[in-house]
Order: sequence, then C-alpha cells, then structure tokens
Amino acid sequence: MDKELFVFLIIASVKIFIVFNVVQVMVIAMIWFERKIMAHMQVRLGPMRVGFHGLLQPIADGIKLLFKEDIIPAKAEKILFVLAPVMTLVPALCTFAVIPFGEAINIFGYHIDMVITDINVGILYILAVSSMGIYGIVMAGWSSNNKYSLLGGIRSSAQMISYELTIGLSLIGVIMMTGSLSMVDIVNAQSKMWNLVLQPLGFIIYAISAIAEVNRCPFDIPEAETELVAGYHTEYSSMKFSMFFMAEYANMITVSAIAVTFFFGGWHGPYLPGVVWFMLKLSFCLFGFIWLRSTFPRLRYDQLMHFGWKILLPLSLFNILITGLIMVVRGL
Amino acid sequence: MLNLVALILLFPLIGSAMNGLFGRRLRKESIGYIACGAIGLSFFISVLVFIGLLLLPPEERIFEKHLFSWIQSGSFNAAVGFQVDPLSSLMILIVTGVGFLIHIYSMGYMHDDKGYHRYFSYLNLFTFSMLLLVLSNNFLLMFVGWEAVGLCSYLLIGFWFEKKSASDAAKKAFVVNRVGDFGFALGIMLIFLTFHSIDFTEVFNAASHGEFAIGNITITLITLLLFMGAAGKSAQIPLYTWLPDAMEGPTPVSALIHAATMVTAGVYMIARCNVLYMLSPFTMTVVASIGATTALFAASIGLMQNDIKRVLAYSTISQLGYMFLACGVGAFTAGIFHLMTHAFFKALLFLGSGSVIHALSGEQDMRKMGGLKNHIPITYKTFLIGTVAIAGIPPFAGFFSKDEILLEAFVRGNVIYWSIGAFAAFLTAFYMFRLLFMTFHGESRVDPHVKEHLHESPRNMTIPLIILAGLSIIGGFWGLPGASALNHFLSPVFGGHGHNEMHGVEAGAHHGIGLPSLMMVVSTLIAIGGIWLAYQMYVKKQELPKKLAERFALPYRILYNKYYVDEIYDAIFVNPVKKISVQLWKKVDAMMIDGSVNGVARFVTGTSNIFRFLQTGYVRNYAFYIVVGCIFILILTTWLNK
Amino acid sequence: MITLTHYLVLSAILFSIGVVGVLIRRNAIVIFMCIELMLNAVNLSFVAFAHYLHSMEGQMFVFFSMTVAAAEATVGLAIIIAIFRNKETVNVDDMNIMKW
Amino acid sequence: MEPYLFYVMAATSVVAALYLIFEKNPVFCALYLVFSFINIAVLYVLLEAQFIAAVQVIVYTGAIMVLFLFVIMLLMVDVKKKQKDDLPFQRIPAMVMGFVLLVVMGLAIKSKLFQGREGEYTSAKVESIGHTQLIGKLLFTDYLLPFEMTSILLFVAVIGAIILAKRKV
Repeated sequence: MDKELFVFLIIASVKIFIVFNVVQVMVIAMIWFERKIMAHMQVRLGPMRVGFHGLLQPIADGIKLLFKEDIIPAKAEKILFVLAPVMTLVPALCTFAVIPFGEAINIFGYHIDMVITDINVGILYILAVSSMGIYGIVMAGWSSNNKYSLLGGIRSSAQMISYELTIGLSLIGVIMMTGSLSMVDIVNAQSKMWNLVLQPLGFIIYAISAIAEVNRCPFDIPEAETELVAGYHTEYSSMKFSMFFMAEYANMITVSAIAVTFFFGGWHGPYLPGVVWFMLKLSFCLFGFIWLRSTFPRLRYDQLMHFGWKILLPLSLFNILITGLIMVVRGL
Repeated sequence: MLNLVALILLFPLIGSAMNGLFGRRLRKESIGYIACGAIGLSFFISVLVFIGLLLLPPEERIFEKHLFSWIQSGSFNAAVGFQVDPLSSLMILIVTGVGFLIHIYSMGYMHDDKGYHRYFSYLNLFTFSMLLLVLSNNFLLMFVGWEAVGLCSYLLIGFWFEKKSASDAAKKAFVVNRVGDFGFALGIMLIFLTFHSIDFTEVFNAASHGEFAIGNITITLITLLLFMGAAGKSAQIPLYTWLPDAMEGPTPVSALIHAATMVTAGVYMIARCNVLYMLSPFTMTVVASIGATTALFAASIGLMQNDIKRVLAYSTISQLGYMFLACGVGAFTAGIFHLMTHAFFKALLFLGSGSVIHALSGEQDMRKMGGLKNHIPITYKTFLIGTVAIAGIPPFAGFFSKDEILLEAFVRGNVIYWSIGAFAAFLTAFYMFRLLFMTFHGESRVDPHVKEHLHESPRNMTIPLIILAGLSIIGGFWGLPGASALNHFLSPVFGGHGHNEMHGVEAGAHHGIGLPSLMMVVSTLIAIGGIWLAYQMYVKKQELPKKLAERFALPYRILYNKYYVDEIYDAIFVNPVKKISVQLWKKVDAMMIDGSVNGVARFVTGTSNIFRFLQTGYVRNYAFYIVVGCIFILILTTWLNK
Repeated sequence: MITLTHYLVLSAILFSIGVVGVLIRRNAIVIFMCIELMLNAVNLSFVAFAHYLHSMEGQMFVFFSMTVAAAEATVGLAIIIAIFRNKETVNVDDMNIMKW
Repeated sequence: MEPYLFYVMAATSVVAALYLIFEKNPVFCALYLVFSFINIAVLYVLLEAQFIAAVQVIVYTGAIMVLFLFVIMLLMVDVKKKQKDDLPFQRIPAMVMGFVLLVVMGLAIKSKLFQGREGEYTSAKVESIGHTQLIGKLLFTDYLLPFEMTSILLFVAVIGAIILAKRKV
C-alpha cells in the first residue's frame, strides 16, 4: 500500500467521521430547536426542565428511546422489520458524501477539499441514493403486517416518487447554467451571484418538492396521525423508531444542504470562513422547515398528488424551457 | 375554350360523387340542384366548346386533349384523352342538353321517391359515362364509357329493385348487352392487332390511306364485331329484347337512356368508325339490312302493344333501325341527323308519357286511358307535337330526317330498303296516332278512383316538355335538304373517304331536282295515310280493331306476343344454359372444386389435430421452447463461425 | 486484472439465471423481474464492451434499453393488474385459455 | 483493489439473482433483485460509466422496482398461499437448459465470436471531455433520432398504462 493511498484513506476517514458526527449533533440540536421554536410561535414555552431551557431534552429523549422495550410484532416479517429503519437512515446519511461545505484548505502540504468526495455526477448520486430511502419506508410499512402501516408506507413512497421527479427537474435549470453535475463546480459557479436570483422559479419548485420529499408538514400525509395512526412507523418503538426519526431530520438537513449548494451559493460569503457561511445558510433553511410546519395545515392526499403532477411538474418543465431559451438567446 | 373539355366530364362526376356519398344527409332540394347544376354547367361548357369549334375553319375542326397516359404495356398504349370534332361536339350537346331537361323533369317526377339521391347520383354518373363514350379519343376509353353506360342502365332499370320484374329486366339488359360488348371488345382487340394502335386518329388515318383494299377480310371482321356491339347497345335484331323490358325503370330514365342517348351509342360508334365501314361493303349491307328489318319488325310489334311505354320502346327500336339503315347505305349524316331529331321528339314523347303516368298515378295501360286531352292540356299539346314529329309531317323535325334517310336509302341502296322504310314509316304514323288517340281522345276509360286525382304535372315537368316540343318543331331545319348546314358541319368527319363522297342529296341532284321533292311528297302522303287509318280505327269506328283481331286471329296473336321472340330465346339460349349451369354447379362446383377445397381443409384439420397437442397454452412451456431454439441457434452460430 | 471476458461471463451467468427464473417461476410479477434481470445482464455486457473497446455505443445502447425497460415495466405491470382484476390471480399457469 | 471489488460484486449479484429465482415471497424477490441491481451499478462505476451507474440506480431501483413492489403489495393479498403448478415436470429440464445455455454462451465467449472494432473514446479522452458531457453530446447529435423515438415510446407507454389500469376498459 503506497503512501498516497494511505494518506487518502486517512483524510477520507477523518472527513467522514467529522461529517457524520456533525450531522448527528445537528439532528439532536434540530429536535430541540424545533420544539422550542414551535413552542414560542404558539406562545408557549416548550421543554424547560432538563437543562437550561430544556437544552438537554433531546439527550433525555434519546436515553428514553434507547432503554425502551424493543417490540417486534409477532406476525411481522422480522428481517425486513429490523432492516427497514437502517435502510431509511443509511441513504439519508450517504448523501452528505458529495456536499461541499467549505473552501479547500492546505494542511501539511496536502490539498484538502471540504467535501468527502467530489464525483462528477454528484447530483445524480444524491438523487440515486435518496431514491433508495423509499425502500426503507415501503419495507417498514409492509413488514409491520399492519394495514395502517402498509397504507402509510405506500402513500409515502408514492409521494416521494412523484416529488423526486420534480426535484430532479427543478435542479436541471441550475445544472444547465453550470454545465456540470459536480456539486463543487456548482458551488464555484456561484462565487459572484447566487443561483436563487437566476433561478427563482426553480428554487420555489425545489423548495416545495423538497418539503414533500422529506414528508414534512404541510405534506406529512404518510404519517398523518389523525388518519393513519402515524403511518409506516406505527409498529416501531425504541431505537428503531429513533432511527426513523433521525432519518427524517437527516433528510431535512440533506435537502437543505442541496438547496444551499444549488441556490444560495454554497459556502461562499464575505468575511466569514466558508464553513460558517455554509452552516448559517443551512440553519436558515432548517428554520424555514420549522416555520412552515407551525404555519400550514396538512393537505389532503389527492390534493398533494394533483399539485405535484399537474402543477409542479409542468412548471418545472416550463422552467427548463425558459432557462434553455434564455441561454440560447444569450449565446451561452 | 376547347381546353375546357375535361370540365364537361368533371361536373357530372362530382355531382354523382356528392349525391352518392353524401346524398343521404342532404336535403332533397340540394340534391336536385347539385345534379341539375352539374349537368347545367356541363351543358354550358359544351356550348362553349361547340362555339369554340365553330370558330375554327372547317378543315381544322378536330381537337384532341391528352390528359394522361393510362395503360402502357409494351407496344400497347392507351391514353385518357378527349377528341372534340363536329360529331362528338354534336353528341355532347345532345347528351348534356337533353340530359339537362330530363334532370329538371326528374326533380318533379321522382320527388316522392325514397331513393332520390341514389337516382340523381346514377343519372349524373350516366351522363358522365355517356360523355366519356362520345368524347374519348381511343377505342379503349370509349369502351370504358360504353361499359359504364351499360352499368348505369343496369342500375337505373333496376332502380326499383324491390320489384322482381325490375330487377329481372335489369339483369336481362345487362346480359344481352354483354353479348354485344363481347363483340365490341373482340373488335377492339382485332383493331389493335391490325393497326397496332387503338387511337381513333391513327386507326382511321391508316385505314383511309389505302393500306387496306375494299372488302378486306380483316376489316370486314372488325366492322362486323363492332356492329355486334352496336346492335347490343342500340337494340337491333337480334339483341333488341332488353329494351322493351327496360321500361321497368323510371320514365325519365327511359327518356334519357333508352330513347335519347345511350341507345344511340351504337349509331354514334358506327358513324365514328365510318372510315372502317366504308372499307367493307359486306358489313354495310348487313348493317343496312338489319336496320331496315328492325325498323319494320319493331314497328309491327308496336302496333299491338297496350302499354304506353312499350309502344314507345318499340318505336325507339324501330327508329334506331332507321338510323342503322342510313349508316348502312353510307349516309352517316342522315343517321346522325335522325339521331338528333329522334333525341328531341322521343325524349319529349317519353317525358309526355311520364307526365300521363304521373297524372294517372302510375297507370301505364292505354286501355285504361282515353279522353285525357282536356285534363292535362300542356302534356297533350306537347305530346301531339312529338307524335306529329315522329310520324313525319312537315315541317316537324322527324319529317326531314326520316325523309332524308328514305331518300338516301333509295339513292344509295335499292328499292327494297326504301319500300321497307316507307312501310315502316306508315306503320309508325299509324301506331303513334293509335297511341295518341287511345290516350287522349275518345271516351275516358280511366278508373273512376284515379280520375278524381287527375292533374297536370308541376312546372318543372312541363317546362322541359315545352322546350323539347320547341326543339322537335325546329330541330329539322338544320338538316333541311338543299341548305343542309348539318351536312357541311359534319363533313370533316364523314367527308374523308375518297371512293364515295357523293352525298345523297347531291346524288339526288343528278337524278334531277324532282326526286327529292317527289320523295317528300310520297313520304308525307304515307304518314298522312297512317294517321288517317289510325283515326278511322280508334276514333271513328272503335269496334273495328276488335273485329280485325278476330278476323286475323293468328297474325294478331303473333304480333301481340311480339313474334314470340322472348320465348324462342328462352327455349334456345336461356334454358339450355340454365340446365348446363345446374349440371356444372352440381358436378363441377359442388363435387370437384368444393370437394378439393374441403379436402384441403379437412387434411389441415386432421394434421392439426395431431400437432395441436404441442400447444399447451402454458406461457412457460412456450418460453422453454424458445430457450431451446436460442441454444440451437447459438450453437449453430458458434460452430459456423469456427 | 479483470478482462472483458470476466464481465461477459458474469453477464452470461446472470442471463442464464434469468432464463431459468422465467422457466420455473409461476408468479407473473416474478417472471417479469427475471426478465428485468436478463435485460440488466445484457446491459452489463454492453457497458463492458463499451469500456474495453473504447467506444460509447455500448453506453448509449444501455441508455436506450433502460428507457425501453421503463416503458415495458409500466405497460407490463398495468397488464398484470388488468389480468388480476379479471382472473384474481397472477399465476401464469392459470392463464392458459389460448390452447386447443 | 479493483479485482477484489469486481469479484465481490459479481458474487453478490449472482447470489442475489439465485435467491431471486428460488425465493417464494415475491417481496423478497424484488429486494434481492434491487440488491443485484445495485451491485451491477457498482460494476458500472468500475467500468467508468458513472452516469450509467447513477441512472441504473435512479431508474431501476428508484423507479421500476418500487413500481414492482407497489404492484406486489397491491395484488399479493395472500402471498403465502400455495400456488398451483401445472408444469412441475419442467423444473429440472429448465434448470438443465439454463445450464446448457450458460455453457454454450461460455463457449461462444471463448470462441471470440463477439469481436468489435476499437473505438476512439479511450478512458483518457472520456476523462478530458467529461463522461456525462460526452453522453449528452452524443445523445443530441448522433443519437438524436433514437432519443426522440424513445420519448415517443415513453409517451405511448404512459398512455397505454393508464388505459390498461383504468377501472373500466
């Protein structure tokens, strides 16, 4: 094993370790933030007991979930029942591999990109991996051997498939202008101007579909408590449940990171280091999620599907058309 | 203007297509207007074409329009092209002009028929076909028109096909015509073999430049075969039997097709081929003899018929006989002249009879008519004009043309032709006035029930009658002896043969001016004699016919039954053919052909019964076979590649 | 070193497995999956050829064959649903009325 | 490292495929197939066809197989019910034939039957142009007609699927 490869492995491992842990921490922080922000928006206090203003509440929750009894229904398909949360969580975490979160730096004479790996089909990788997450949900719904779970799982996957399409199409405008599928290239192309200015329609479509894609309010139909008893994770408890929970938040972070990368100029920003800018923008996006959740009522399932197929999809195609036309006219 | 000639054909075709395809959805008025408009436009353009032809100097009055090449096979070459010359221009005027009047008449006559659009579609199609026949510049295209008019005739005779007699009559007309058409087709083939062309111009040029001696056996054969076709279409002995039966069709159809236009196709064709006919004296003799015989024969049958339309039908056959007589003696102009005048007055007579039938709510038997002249005055007056015209009283149209034919028959032929023709003219005058007297004069024998509804026909029926009556009066002056504008007009077509360009009237001049005048006087006297006799028998002494019938029972019965020709034909041709066909059907068709076909099928069934067990219905089974096949192919490919 | 032959053999193995699957399974949907597997085996050999022959044609073909596979899957599954609606089964052995 | 990766991926995909054809439960069948597809996608990456690999995952696992799962879940109300087998005698011959087919194909491969012309796109050249860019360029120049035709095909398939799956046909 030569030295180059060795160094590469070391650096990659370190990067993976850091990113993984940051995401975990962010998930935990998100849980607290969400509860607090929503509480304040609804003019209540939220968790206050554990730690300062309930800061340690997520830890307490985590411990509680860890130590609860792990129940597997008797008629469930056991292997899949166990595998399903993993199948949901792993893709959610894998997507971070291609998201650039800061400027390249030089340490000990080694050039280190602030991205785990820059592959030239980055966005396709993200779409591919995130499409795998559907399996976890479908499997969870099916293996529980519970009709509510099954319906929730099918609904959820139908919704995700539908909106995945719009997500992909809404990003094409940016890809066309950049001329590359690599996330790093896309970020670098925005050093002067954010794509948000150039692709406002694309961003709006992306934002809506992303919310639907991660099953967040107002598109949280798969887990609609009132009609489906919490959907695909009805039968889950303990650590498996927490994995679904983490996957949902991880997915939120992923789509926010994509939004930052594609529309908000990635880590570019004045004065502060790139990583800080990236985290700030990411936080803003995540705040948006919470804000929406506490503002909008839930849509009906058919409304959701109609909206996705009949409005967003044509709009995103229109966006591509307009982008292409402008590019042709400007001779780009 | 001459370039418009294709439009003449186009309008009726479009009209026919429109009525045929969409007529079901159109209103009756629109159907009528479309059909009449199509013919009207066609007539208008025909007039333009005619004027265009007149503007040319006489010797250049031949115009060909080549549309496209139709069949090309080796040396055989048939084009779709039209020829406008004096003869065809005259024909298109007659066809479209008379056709137009009859279309208008039909709008009234057929008004309550449920096949209204079908009728007009056929009628337009007929006009198209007839125009195609007379305008074509080669034999094959002419044959197409020839067959197409036969088809339309079939369709229109069998128009009321629910009636068995009508559909039988249609079939009869078709089959009998087929016999003639067979000869015509053979003639065309022989023409191609002989001249290596079927183009009129080329054939006639070759024929008139002395390559063939007079009496050439091939030419004789060709002309005889063509005459066979003409006899079929123009209802000459022995192929005339279909025409009386054709009266099963609507009366305007009888007027248009079976009196004025289609049946004259044979005459037209012989006139068109005059160059060939002049080369074959034998054929000419045959034509003249058959024409004369038919004229007399049909007239004699006409004496005893009681159906108003049948009398007219036999009269038509008889008049066609005159035309053939004229052609047979080489007086083509006289034949065409009579064709024209006959078109006028026979159309008039038929339409008049239609009006009578209309007034009597469908009654056709003259024994149930009588005394109608005050009830339907316009019909009576116009019918009278037509009758006088056909009887040959000067100065009506029929007189001049018939007189010219008789004169020519005398001058160019012999006394026998003349005397037959003269006797037939006497009979014509007699039976036509018999018809007139029985229908319009004397006591009314009309069913009292029908009598209450007696009414004159509507205007769109009477106006064509009046116009045709006018034409019947003045139509003859065009061919007035001495002046003879028609003669000069047609001379580019008929004047070309070197050996016999002596025209009858001019020939008559050699005999001194006295002969034509004498002839006129004689024929007028003959006609008046016929009328007088008819008056005596059917107005003065009405018991006389019955007495005569009892006195001469046998001749009466023979005439009444039309010489038993139909029965003889049945015995000689129809029944044996039927018997043979039955045998063929039972022995050859049912046993041999069906047997072999069924045998093949049975063999297939038998073997399939064995192989069908391979067909299990299981997809996986089939897939297995596919895999086996793939393996086999793969092995083969690999092995072959080594 | 991995050569073209390695990939072709792998492709052949997968293809044969697909064939056997079509022949022995009775569930129409599983048969369908086996067909997809066969398609993928062929795609794999296409890409392998493209790589080892330095040509893009193979990859282009894969692109198109994937499109066809997608179209085929939609229509095929729709047909299976229609059949299920009529016969209450997706067992291909129950669909054997097309025989003597 | 590449050879090991190849062997691992090849082995797992073959095993997954075998499970696919011998597994009773169609849901597991689908999952094994997905697994096999992902392995093949990895092989595509090894073959320097990243774009195809990504599309493989997106189209096959992300769309087609999810569709299969849907249909299975909608239709397999009772997956454990024993299904009737009208052709039990075909099992052994089928496997034998599959093996024969494999052998014959192996022979065909060994006989170098499949030889192609060397193309112009070497790894270095593809790298310099960019793999995705190259595919895009070819798709919209040399392969424009087939590309348009696949769009028509998809369109027809969509309509066909809707018509077929409608309640009342």
